[in-house]
Amino acid sequence: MNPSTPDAPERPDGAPAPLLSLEGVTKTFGPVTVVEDVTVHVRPGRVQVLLGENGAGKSTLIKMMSGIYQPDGGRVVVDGEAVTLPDVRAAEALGIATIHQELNLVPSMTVAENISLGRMPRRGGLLDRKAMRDTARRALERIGLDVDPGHQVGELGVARQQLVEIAKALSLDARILVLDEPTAALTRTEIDQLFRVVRELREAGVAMVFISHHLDEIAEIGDSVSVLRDGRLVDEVPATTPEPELVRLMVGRDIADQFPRRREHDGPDDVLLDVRGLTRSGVLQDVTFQARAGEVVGVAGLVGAGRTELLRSIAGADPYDSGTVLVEGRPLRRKDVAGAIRAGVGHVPEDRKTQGLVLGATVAENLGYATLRSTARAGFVDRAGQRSRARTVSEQLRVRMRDVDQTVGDLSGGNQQKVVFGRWVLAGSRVLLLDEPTRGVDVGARVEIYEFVNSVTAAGGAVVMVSSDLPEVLGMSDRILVMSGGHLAGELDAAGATQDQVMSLAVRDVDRDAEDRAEGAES
Amino acid sequence: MTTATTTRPTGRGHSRVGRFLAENGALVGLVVLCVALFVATPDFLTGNNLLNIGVQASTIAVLAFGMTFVIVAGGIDLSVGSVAALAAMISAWSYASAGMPGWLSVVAGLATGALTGAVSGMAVAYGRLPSFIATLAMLSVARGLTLVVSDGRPIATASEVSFLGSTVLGVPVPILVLLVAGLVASLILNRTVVGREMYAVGGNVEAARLSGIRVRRVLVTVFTLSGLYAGLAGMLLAGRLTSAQPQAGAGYELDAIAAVVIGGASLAGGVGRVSGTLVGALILAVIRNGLNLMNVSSFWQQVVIGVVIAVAVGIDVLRRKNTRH
Amino acid sequence: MTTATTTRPTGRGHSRVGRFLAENGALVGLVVLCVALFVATPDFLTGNNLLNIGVQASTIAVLAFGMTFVIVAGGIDLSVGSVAALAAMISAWSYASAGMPGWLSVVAGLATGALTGAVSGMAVAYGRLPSFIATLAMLSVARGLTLVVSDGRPIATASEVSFLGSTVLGVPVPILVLLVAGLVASLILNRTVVGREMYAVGGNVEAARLSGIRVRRVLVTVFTLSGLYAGLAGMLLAGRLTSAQPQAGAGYELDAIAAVVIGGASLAGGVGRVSGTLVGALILAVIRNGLNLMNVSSFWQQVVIGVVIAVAVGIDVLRRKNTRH
Amino acid sequence: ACNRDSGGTDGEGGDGGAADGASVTLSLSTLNNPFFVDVRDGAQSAADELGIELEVVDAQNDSTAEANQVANSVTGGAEGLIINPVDSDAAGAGIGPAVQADLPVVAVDRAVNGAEVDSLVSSDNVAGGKQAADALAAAIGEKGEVIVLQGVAGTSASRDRGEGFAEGIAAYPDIEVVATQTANFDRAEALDVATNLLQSHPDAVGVFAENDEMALGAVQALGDRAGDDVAVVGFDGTDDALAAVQEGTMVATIAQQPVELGKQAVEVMSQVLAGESVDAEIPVPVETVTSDNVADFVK
Ligand SMILES: Nc1ncnc2c1ncn2[C@@H]1O[C@H](COP(=O)(O)OP(=O)(O)OP(=O)(O)O)[C@@H](O)[C@H]1O
Ligand SMILES: Nc1ncnc2c1ncn2[C@@H]1O[C@H](COP(=O)(O)OP(=O)(O)OP(=O)(O)O)[C@@H](O)[C@H]1O
Ligand SMILES: O[C@@H]1[C@H](O)[C@H](O)CO[C@H]1O
Ligand SMILES: [Mg+2]
Ligand SMILES: [Mg+2]
Repeated sequence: MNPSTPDAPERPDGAPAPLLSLEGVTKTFGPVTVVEDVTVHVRPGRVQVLLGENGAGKSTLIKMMSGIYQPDGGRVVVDGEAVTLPDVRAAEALGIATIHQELNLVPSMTVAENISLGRMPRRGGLLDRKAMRDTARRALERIGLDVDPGHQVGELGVARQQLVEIAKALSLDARILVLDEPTAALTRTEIDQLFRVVRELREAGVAMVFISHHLDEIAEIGDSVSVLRDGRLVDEVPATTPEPELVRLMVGRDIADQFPRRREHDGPDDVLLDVRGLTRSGVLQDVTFQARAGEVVGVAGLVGAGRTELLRSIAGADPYDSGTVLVEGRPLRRKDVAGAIRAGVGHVPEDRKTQGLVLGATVAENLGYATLRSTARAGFVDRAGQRSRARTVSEQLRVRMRDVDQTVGDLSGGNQQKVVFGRWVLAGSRVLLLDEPTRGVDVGARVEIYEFVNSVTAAGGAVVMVSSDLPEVLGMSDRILVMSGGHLAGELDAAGATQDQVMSLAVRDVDRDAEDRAEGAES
Repeated sequence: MTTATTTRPTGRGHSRVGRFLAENGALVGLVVLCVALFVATPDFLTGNNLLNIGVQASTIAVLAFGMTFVIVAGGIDLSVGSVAALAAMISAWSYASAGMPGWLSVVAGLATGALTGAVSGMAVAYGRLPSFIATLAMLSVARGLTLVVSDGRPIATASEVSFLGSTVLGVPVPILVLLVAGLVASLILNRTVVGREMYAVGGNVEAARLSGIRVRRVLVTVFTLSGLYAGLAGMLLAGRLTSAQPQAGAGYELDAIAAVVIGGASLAGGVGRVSGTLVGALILAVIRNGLNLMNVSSFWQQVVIGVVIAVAVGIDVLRRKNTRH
Repeated sequence: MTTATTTRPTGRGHSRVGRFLAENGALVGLVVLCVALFVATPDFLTGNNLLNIGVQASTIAVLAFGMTFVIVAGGIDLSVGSVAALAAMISAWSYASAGMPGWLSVVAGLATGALTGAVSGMAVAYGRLPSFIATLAMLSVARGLTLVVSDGRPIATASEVSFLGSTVLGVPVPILVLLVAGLVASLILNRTVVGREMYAVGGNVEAARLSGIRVRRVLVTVFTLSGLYAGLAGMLLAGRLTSAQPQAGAGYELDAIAAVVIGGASLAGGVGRVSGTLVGALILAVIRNGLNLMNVSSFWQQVVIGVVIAVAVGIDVLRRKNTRH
Repeated sequence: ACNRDSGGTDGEGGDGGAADGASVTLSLSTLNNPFFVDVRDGAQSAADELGIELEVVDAQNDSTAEANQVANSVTGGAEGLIINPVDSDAAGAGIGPAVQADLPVVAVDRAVNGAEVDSLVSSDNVAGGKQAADALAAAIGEKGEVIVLQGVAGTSASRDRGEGFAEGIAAYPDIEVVATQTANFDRAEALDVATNLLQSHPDAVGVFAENDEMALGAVQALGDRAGDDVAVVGFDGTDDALAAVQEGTMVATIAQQPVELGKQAVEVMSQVLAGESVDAEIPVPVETVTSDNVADFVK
């Protein structure tokens, strides 16, 4: 396959000469070649999009731009000269800043410190805290994040952490900004804010690389798209290319329907999950809802609305002050994950890396954790059974991996996400609680996950799906609950609901909520 | 440990042998050490001396097997040396002073170990103490109780205990005990549900919890097993000396932890194997044996021991780095 | 540590006092302990005895200050006790045998500490040894060298060193040294860039690296500082006894680590404060002092020390849990 | 100090002439060793007899801990200090607070260097080492290879006994010390070290261990060979060692009289408190115990 990308720095359409180019780069890990002979140019005032399935090699590629990996073949060219980037500092010295796909913050440190990490200001040999706070405040303002720079990062939700990460990269004032799936954890509001900043930077002549699995974002913010498949460059096309065409380039086939929701369950629509008056001081207020057999209940809301807390409370991961959770009519004990699992609840948490997976363990192990005990004989693990079931499930979910003995931490993000899902397939969960289930998952894999959701409801299960991706909520839910400030602000029938309707419910109580928080901080 | 994240074993070996080596890197260090000693002193490679080494490794190895559970689950157990002493002392006391039959005194010793382990485990799991603190406290408490029970004097053990120090058909019993204890530990870690749960808890406690693993129960199990193994090590020590010593096992905790870490486990949790731990314990025993055989001055011995430990682990680190790319 | 993730300090205290307490939880334990001792024995709360406690806490506190750097950065330093002994011995030897002037012998001692620390640091940073192994090796090497240099005998120190054990205007010099060492450590950790980088390396080494922090340089700094502080502690030890002892500081590493952890640091790294460490060291000194004053039998003392350590940390854990909701 | 309130009137007991009710601290280097447990027992029984309140502290072989404990007991109102130094040189500074407070100080088992004490009740470790050399030489016919097991490096007991032994054994030209290794005064360690040394020196005919614990470890290592092929000499005269001498597995132990040491130390302290003058040095003899005289020592 010969990439059709022009290697010439100047293009006939008048595109400016690239600030940074990867020329024919190759990267191997042990026996596997994950990037092969790929050329990408990053030009000032342009947003170069990298598109590809999970594991296509996008992150690997950008890590060669930011000094984390060195190419095994080919070269990195900056300002027309071949360079080596032995470490992150070297890349930063050339004006390259990167927002990595996985969060790279120090949870125990403050927002301000994280933003200045690696280049804290000094005065008279000592740390200049004031300058650091000022830098942070400016960076946060720019991205529109309203948190105290002295706040500990670990206490923020994933979305806010992502924004801190973005603020950090922006504060570098880089010439070349690399963004690896920055929008995966964000809701529309924050995405708008981010894109506003990206446009400003484009005006200012910054060269950018942007990765996202949300195809609509590509046309919105990108200029040109490099499409990768299996580590090779398939084509470079303008960002205005229609979505179906992009999908075809990327997965090598057509995907007819991005949200293939089918409600096929024809049994009785019993209430499977019954949540009554769930309350946790300051987080959840009197949340009551039901999910019936065959139904997907979507939960939308702004960042910090309490959606994650709701799912965690139901799943037994967090305690609550009052309320009841019943599964098939039987109450669950508070804060008892194992009990919830036995009752048929499966929980895909918000962040696979910190809550979903044991990264150092194998795919088979990770798939089997929830069923380890139930399939055991006299306390001994059913090893052969667990492995063959793991194989079946990973095939079913099309997890891309060498074999089930591969370390899960070495899989691409989307494939990791599928492994977390697979755990509940194995457990045969009837009630699935999904928190941002397709964060960082490519279009193809996303459809596979949706099909899995369909099969769960077809078999008479119920799914509660929290997502910040509104098209997903609208496209895959049968019914939508909107949360705001810890309580249910309203309910919509998915058919015919619009993004605007959801948003207006979601922001309805936000002002009041902000006031509450301000009061809380004073007491 | 800060470096742990970068040195996670990859297990990328392709052949079976390659894989075994990749997973038991310290073995290379052990072999290098043995060859060096064989060259340095002919006494080293005699059948008799190899048996000696086995016997001398047995106490630390058994402690380290127990420690492997704890470290795999992400904790640390500083109390093992003291618990070994307490178990031996309670056993000897229950035989000599409380008039228990010999076999029951063995049970009493093992039970003492398991019980103290369980107490540490509960302090960690339910009392939420860092395991370093809980077991440091137990180190002090168990040693104090040993002294209280014994009034600071050795007590002779039952013949059933002394049997553990004897030789049967030319094979020293401590070596048999070591092998059985190692096999059982390996079986628990690799084949049982709770064993796999230990890896999950040590690898990512939050993911383990959200998968329905009862983390606290796993923690209690882990420390109870460590205590039980410490009890067994105590019986070995007492058996070899035919008496329970009040100061027995003092400082052994560092040796036991070292054996586990030399064997490739990470103090960050989630990684570790019984076979590695055995190699670690053998490395320690071989160094000491070799230095004795070579009659290195006892002052310099400590210097050499330190250097050899660093080099043995260093070989492993280097080897891993090289197989990476 | 498995529990570390669940007990991350929240720092949600609202008032200044609340915040201080939230950040120095062990202080509550210390206060409870002091009140209990005051009730139990009137000798406890005399000015003289409080000075005693200060002096007695000084060595462990200084070692623990140095250890705080290492633990904050996610490592552990087992060598501090031995390094203290080596530093004191080199200092005494360079005065007594090599004829160095007294003040220079002090410098020699401190330099010895820093140098051994740097060696451990390089083994960790560049040799990629787990810090447990690198510093366990150094524990052994430094003790061995101490014995070699001294030939196993104590050596008298220079009067400049003995000054460190004396009293000036009614205030014992060790207490002054403790205060200055603590202030400097606190300044480094809170106010310097490298100090904050230590937290970053311990909190998330990958994030630190990706942010362009020179992780290896930070690690070397951290162990060098720990060595320097160990050297200082060695001079204090020698000063108080007017001689460098070959077995000085043996086993102090566990006390120093305990002080840091009691003070609220996590062995997982990224968390820890000098003020907490000081409280931890004082708790240890107060327990021992109190038990002496109350004439508790020395066997039971060890039992009580263990229980008190567990309870002191337990109070902190409980308190944190309660302020959470 | 614990019964101070019930004691009532004896606050100034020091100058009252009678030691009765006086509170005295006994600071021991360690109690993890039967030898010092015996010292304590001897001291305790003498104290009980004389009506002295004896406060026992254990420095766990740490000179600094010892200094701390001395300071604490001075604060706690002790009227006299009996010290068994961890290290003789370090104790000079360590007893500073007691000296400043004008407390009478008696050293037991090991001397205090660099400070004046009222009396030293001790056995002579250097002389004991020489005696051990003689006993061992006699047992092996004054010729052959011998092995030495050292105590904790850097402790005065190990130093002095080692010195005495080396001096003593030098008088026998046909005896060769083929290996000197430490087993840290510990029985278990001695078992391993002796096993290893016997591996590399199969012809060794004698073992000198710097204490009985290590000697018993060596006996264990020798198994049937103990006493028959290889002569083991220990130091201390602990119960277990005396039993071993009786059984013939050890040929000799240099018996200190720990109970006697403790007892005499308290008696001397009581005399000082009563204002009587005492001898600066009170030697408690060390005796070579062999099968000939072991019966006199076994309780
Ligand atoms: N350190 C590594 N060791 C071995 N294999 C690796 C390593 N890092 C990445 N890979 C493999 O390289 C391939 C490309 O990974 P990469 O992270 O670049 O994918 P990606 O395109 O960013 O995917 P995603 O959209 O899921 O983020 C994957 O198959 C992955 O498993
Ligand atoms: N800035 C903040 N400071 C402290 N607590 C906050 C802050 N923002 C949110 N919270 C708490 O977190 C709760 C909900 O967080 P949660 O993560 O469950 O929300 P979410 O809707 O899932 O949003 P996210 O997208 O962040 O996951 C809020 O109700 C609030 O109590
Ligand atoms: O005299 C004692 C004993 O011999 C003991 O075994 C070690 O320390 C010495 O001081
Ligand atoms: Mg990626
Ligand atoms: Mg959420």
